[in-house]
Amino acid sequence: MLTQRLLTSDKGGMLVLGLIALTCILVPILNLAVPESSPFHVSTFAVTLLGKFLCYALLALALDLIWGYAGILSLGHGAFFALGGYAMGMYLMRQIGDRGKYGDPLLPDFMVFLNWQELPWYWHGFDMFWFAALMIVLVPGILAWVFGWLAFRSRVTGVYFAIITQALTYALMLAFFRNEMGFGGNNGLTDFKDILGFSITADSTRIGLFLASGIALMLAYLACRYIVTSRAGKVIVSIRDAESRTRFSGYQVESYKLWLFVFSAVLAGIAGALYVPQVGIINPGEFSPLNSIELVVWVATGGRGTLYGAIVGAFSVNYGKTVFTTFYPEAWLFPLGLLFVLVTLVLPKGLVGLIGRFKKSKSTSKQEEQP
Amino acid sequence: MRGGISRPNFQGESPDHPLKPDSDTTMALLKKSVCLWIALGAFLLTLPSAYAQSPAEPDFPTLVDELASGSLSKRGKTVEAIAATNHERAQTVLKALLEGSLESTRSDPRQVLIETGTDTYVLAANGEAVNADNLGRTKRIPIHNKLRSQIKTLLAQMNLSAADADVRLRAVEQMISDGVDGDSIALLQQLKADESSSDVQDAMDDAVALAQLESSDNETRLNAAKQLRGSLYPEVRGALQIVADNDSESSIRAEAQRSLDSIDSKLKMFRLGENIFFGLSLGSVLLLSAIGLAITFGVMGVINMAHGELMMIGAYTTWVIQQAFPNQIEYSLFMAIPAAFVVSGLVGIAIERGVIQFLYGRPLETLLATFGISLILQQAARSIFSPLNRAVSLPEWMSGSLQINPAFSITFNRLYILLFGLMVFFALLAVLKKTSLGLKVRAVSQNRPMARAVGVRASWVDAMTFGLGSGVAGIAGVALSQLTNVGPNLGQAYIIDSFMVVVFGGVGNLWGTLVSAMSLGVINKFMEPFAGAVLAKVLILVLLILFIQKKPKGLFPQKGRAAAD
Amino acid sequence: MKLKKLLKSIGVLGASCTLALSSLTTSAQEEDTIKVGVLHSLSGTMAISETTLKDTMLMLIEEQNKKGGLLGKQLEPVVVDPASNWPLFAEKTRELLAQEEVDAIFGCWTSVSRKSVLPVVEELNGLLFYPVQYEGEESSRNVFYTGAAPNQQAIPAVDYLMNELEVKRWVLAGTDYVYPRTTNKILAAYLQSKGVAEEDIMINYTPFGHSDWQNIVSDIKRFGSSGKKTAVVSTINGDANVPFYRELGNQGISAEDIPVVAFSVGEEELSGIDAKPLVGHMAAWNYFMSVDTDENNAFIDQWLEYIGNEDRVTNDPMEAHYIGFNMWVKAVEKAGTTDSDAVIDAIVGVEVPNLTGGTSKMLPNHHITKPVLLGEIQEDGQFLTVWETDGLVAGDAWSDYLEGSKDLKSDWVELDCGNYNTKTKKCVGATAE
Amino acid sequence: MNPFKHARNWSTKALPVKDPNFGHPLDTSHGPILYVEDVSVSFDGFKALNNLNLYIDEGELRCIIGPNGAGKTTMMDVITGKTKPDEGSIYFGQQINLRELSEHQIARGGIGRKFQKPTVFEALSVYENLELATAGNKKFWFTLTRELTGEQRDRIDEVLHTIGLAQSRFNSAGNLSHGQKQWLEIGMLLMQSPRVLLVDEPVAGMTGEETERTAELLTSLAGKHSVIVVEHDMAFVRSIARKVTVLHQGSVLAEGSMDQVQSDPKVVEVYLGE
Repeated sequence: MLTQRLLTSDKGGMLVLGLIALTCILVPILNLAVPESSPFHVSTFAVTLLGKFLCYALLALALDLIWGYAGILSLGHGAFFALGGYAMGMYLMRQIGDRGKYGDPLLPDFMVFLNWQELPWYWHGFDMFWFAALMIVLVPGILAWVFGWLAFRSRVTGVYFAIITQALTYALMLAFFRNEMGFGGNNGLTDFKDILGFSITADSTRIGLFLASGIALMLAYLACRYIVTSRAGKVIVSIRDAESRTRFSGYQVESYKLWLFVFSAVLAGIAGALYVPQVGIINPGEFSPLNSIELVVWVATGGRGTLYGAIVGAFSVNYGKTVFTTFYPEAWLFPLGLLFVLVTLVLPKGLVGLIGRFKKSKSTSKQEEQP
Repeated sequence: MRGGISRPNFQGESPDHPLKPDSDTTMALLKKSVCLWIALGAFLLTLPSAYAQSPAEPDFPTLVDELASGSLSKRGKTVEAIAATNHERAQTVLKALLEGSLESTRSDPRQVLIETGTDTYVLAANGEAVNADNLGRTKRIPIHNKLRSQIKTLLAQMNLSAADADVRLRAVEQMISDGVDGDSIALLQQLKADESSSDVQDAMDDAVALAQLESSDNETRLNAAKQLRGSLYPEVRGALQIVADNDSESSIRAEAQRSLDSIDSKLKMFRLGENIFFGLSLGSVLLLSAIGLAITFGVMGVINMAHGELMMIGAYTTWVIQQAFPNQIEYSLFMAIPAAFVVSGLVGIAIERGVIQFLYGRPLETLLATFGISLILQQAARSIFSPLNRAVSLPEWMSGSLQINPAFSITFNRLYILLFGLMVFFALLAVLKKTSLGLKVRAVSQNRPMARAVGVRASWVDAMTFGLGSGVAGIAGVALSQLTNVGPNLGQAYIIDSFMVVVFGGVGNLWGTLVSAMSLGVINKFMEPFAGAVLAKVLILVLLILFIQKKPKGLFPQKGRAAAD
Repeated sequence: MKLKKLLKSIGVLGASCTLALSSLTTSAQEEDTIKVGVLHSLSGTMAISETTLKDTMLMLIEEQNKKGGLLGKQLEPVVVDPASNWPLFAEKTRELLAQEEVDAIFGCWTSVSRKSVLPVVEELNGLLFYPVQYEGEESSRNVFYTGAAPNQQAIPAVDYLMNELEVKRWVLAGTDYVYPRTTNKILAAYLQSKGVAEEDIMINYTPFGHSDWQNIVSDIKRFGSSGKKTAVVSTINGDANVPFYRELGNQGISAEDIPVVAFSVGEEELSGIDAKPLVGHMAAWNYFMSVDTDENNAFIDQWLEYIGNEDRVTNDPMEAHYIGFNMWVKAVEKAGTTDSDAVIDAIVGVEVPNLTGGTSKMLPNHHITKPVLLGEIQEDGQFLTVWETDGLVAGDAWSDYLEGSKDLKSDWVELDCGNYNTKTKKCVGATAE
Repeated sequence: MNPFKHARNWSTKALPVKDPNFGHPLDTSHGPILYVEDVSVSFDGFKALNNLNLYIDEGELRCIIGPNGAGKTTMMDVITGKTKPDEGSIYFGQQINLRELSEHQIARGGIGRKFQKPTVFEALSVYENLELATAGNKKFWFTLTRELTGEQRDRIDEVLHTIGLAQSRFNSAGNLSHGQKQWLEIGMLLMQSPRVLLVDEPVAGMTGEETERTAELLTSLAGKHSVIVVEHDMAFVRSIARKVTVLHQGSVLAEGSMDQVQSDPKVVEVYLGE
């Protein structure tokens, strides 16, 4: 019953899930079991790269949930991502212990050379993973709740909402740049040693993180499916299409938006937390409004309003980016910029929509395809 | 407009006219005193070199040629010697040296020339024009700070008797900052007798008093302290402070303290004025960068993420103009403004026709598309102009500051940009309110189908409106080029602030934009001193976010049922 | 039936996906070249500074190849664009070392990019040559710091101001990030050790790209008008400088009243500025384009010819790359292989001529010896050297003026340790395994 | 002039209602179910409503006509809580003060509204549209976790038949004809099982035959519910109207049977005046 509702009703989603599952099985084997020499070996570089993409995909999923379904465009989702990342980063910093440059058992290096005498209060507890994990969920969640409560209650919507979310992430970026904040200023948090006792550079750890990201993504996908296929999901869609009608049908639109926004923020936070140990650094740059806009573009490219579209988008754009920055280092911004324009102009439904169109034209030619 | 102007690089009167008498009688006196004093001064200054050189002073031309060669310290001595000759061209040569327009040929014997324009030279010694072609590569005669301040001092002493009162005033002030000694007192008192301008006289009094603060005679010191009450020269304040802290005579200490207090109370007032001006100036920058958006975003509902890049284009246009007319730097801006308007405007129209026209009513899509465009424009700037910043030079009249008094001055570029910002604003207001385009724009923005029905070519109006907004962005770019870097990243720095300004002011309301820009500027400037630049900005953003919660439609919302849904 | 089709398609896509992977992971095919990684941002905010260094590297490599390459092999540059995005720096480094299998990387500009690259370089045991002046407080077995450490730039500059210009009051103005923070802390400590009073030091931090300097400059003006000679030591970064100097100029502060000594303003930055308001202000570097030596003139001519633009300039980080590259070449020849460990052992002690007439030497702490020059900015955007250290200064990884670090010592030859605590007599932490 | 003026028993003070849906049964002991008293609304000076008085009886079918700008839509906005009045009071039954409630609370309370331009959720199927409108707990967590109950489904089928869309239940609402959309929207109102229906121009742009069916539908609804119809189409109004209220410049111009109002000189003047 539930599986029917979550899965078989959307083929594309199942396909994407299947692929992710497949990579989660194949990649570790190809990376660990298969010898370097063999052409089928997947290098650690590819693993970390894929791991990064998985986190991005999770982030895109989170945005698609509120933008694609509730029509709320947040240009500040990078902020939740970064906050989750910082929470994880703080845990990793505490794990370094006295292996820092200055060998201070308690203080991270950047605090030592800024003459901090003792650990700021908000750093306490992050030496315990469960606490960090809790914060990864709570901090973005609470911020989203407060912000959303203010915004939705006063019916800030559409463009205005987009712009103030942008202001939010911008303000956070400036704030985190300040060294007084105690988050390492511009350099952020880096030089991590190990996570949960495993060396962060060990291939096995990387695989572990990779798997964690993959599983997180799949679970998140199912969770999102559950929401959008529930009655609440229909309400959310109807809010997107005819907000006041929904109101007059007796729904408190604000609370729906709010809870969805919070959930999405939490997903973003988790994505950030998984991202940091794999790239090995978190710094205020992650708050930059540009990142958030780019994120929107991933979703738009993949196809907003279809959850798996977001995943497809995140993968394709970032893969393209990796390739371009390697092969056309001077000019890669041109294709990227062009992509944004073209997607909005000719692919309002994104790549997924394109495939759909292609499928339809095929199916109309072959009638028996019809279910 | 030369009224009380201090230039960053010291300005005497223009090099090509030497001392002019204002009346024969004073002239004679002046000449006498000047010779006397300069000889004296030069003697004192040049004691070491005086011995080094032959008793018979080398004549002016030789000295000038000596400038070309030898170490910096030797050059210093030569400079003093030149001043001592009191030759009529001495001042011109020294000024040229100071301003870096004194060059020497590589050929032997080296000729020393003054570059009067691009590739036009005159002989430094006698001012005869020389043919630039057969000079070969010339090389600027370098000087360093010590030498610079030395020359300034010398020039100041010469300028004490210049024709222009302002020049004399600067000269006295220069002496004050150099520190006044016994001989200068004598000279100043002498000159003051027949000084025409009261400002200069007051300055001279202050200078004398300043020197007298160190005198051994209590009476003199006391009077000096009195005299200096309310004088705003920083040096004076410093000196008084010293006296007030550790003078032997308690009465003098008290007097000095009183003078200090009177000075400080004045200073406080001026600081307030200064802060307000700073705020307004920042506001004007915000206004300029936001006002284009107020049209494209406010009136047309297009979120133009490429707005910043349109400013960038305007700034680059300024640079191109300056490259095209290297000799017209003074007027370059007046050429750049219309040029930038047209260029950015056309680019804007291209964007509108090419992309935005397909996206009306989908503001969020315009955001994505224009963001892509902004990336492309940035990279284009990198490919065309290289990623390096471009040097846009300030015209003379843009640099320097309007000196209201030694403690309070308003920088010209800021002042002009403030005025310019307001001009643009009101011009735009007029266009929207008075012209038929404006009428059509408002019609289309309020009710597209209706406007069509009454025969407005909506698409044409859209293009024009967007072009207008973009053009204004270009103009803003010209202004920015006078304040900050001209490079591919120029636009990035301003885009978010501009959106904040528009939203805060209330979309679709130009007056709102003006008010919000100015108030944000002033608030920011009053926060900075205690919050620090970064925190001030963060606080403002937070305030903005909270404000929008309270009044989602900004300061001056569009009212009525139309706005309701 | 439907489900079967679905599974089939998954299978197909899975295969294609693995293909995509292997396309990602195609390891560099064995050619007979030595690969050199160039890791400089060509887009984004840092492109303005880093693109030049990319070109410099390409020029140096081309030159080396003309000379017949290295160990009889041609050098092959591998250029990537980390796009001023710090995590991307780490990713690209991994790509260069793991995929392209380069033998050395020349790159990074900002501290944060170096910090993000560092763990990867150490993990994969690569070589990184870092050409920019930096805050010190770091020493890695795999990184060679060819830019200036604080004691090769800041301290000598302050000495000059103190002794030659008798400066009594100090404004330490910087952009709010780690380099200015550390440098200013070092300077403050140093000045106080020289008996400068607390109230005669004013420290001020501003955000990146700060463009509105009005009241900061007028504060400086006020601070400077106390009768004591005042100077500004500026660690203000890149874009914020133009508006800063313009404001100084317009508010009538000339270099004779309050000189500004900058550590981040070089010929390249000046080439993008109308230099008029800056004339007379100073900068401390280890190299000036105006230095008149044969090596330098040769280098400049070569550069202008390579870049094909008479107006381009050379600057300190370019020299750093020049030195670093030559040191690497020498070390490789000495070791007879490009293998990292061999090169790391071989390179310490290697001496190559720098462009200012001396010979720089690679020290056991992986910093190099450099001269320190103080120049005054001229109208043409060049520097007039007004003072320079007699002899070369050895780079310090750990500052002697900071609490945490003054007991630390770095020596990769004797101690094989980057941060050896001379008090506790042990190698703190474990930077590189 | 107005027989209902102050008919509401003022002694019983308004109850502080949070969600009337779960409050006590609506008290209509004095006849009217809806009291609109001395209500005024203005947008930048323009008075959309000018102390309007209106009383709707339980089960009544009331037609409201009036020239453009008479304030018909604003009146609906005020009743449904979209616009808050500057002054005046609006009571639902004896005790529920609508001014204190927000749109969704009023809707849950039993006042349904149909917009001038048919607004259904085009992305969803006909069935889902009705499903959304179904009365019941509409809190986020509830709708997230619970499916519809059996009797709710039956109710939907019932309504599907009432509005004659039974066979197109799975079609997406976007593909319905204009008329069908109108009915679907009315159906959605019915799903809320409201006490009062506000219907704004139901037959605008309908074919004659569709209009007839709508007329039947509305008349059949009256009695079970109080129905307020705003309409321009005089023929239609005549065909259904028992009692007609004429609005002009934000206040009631005339009230009574169709014939009465049409013979009223003021009304004639207003309409010819246009």
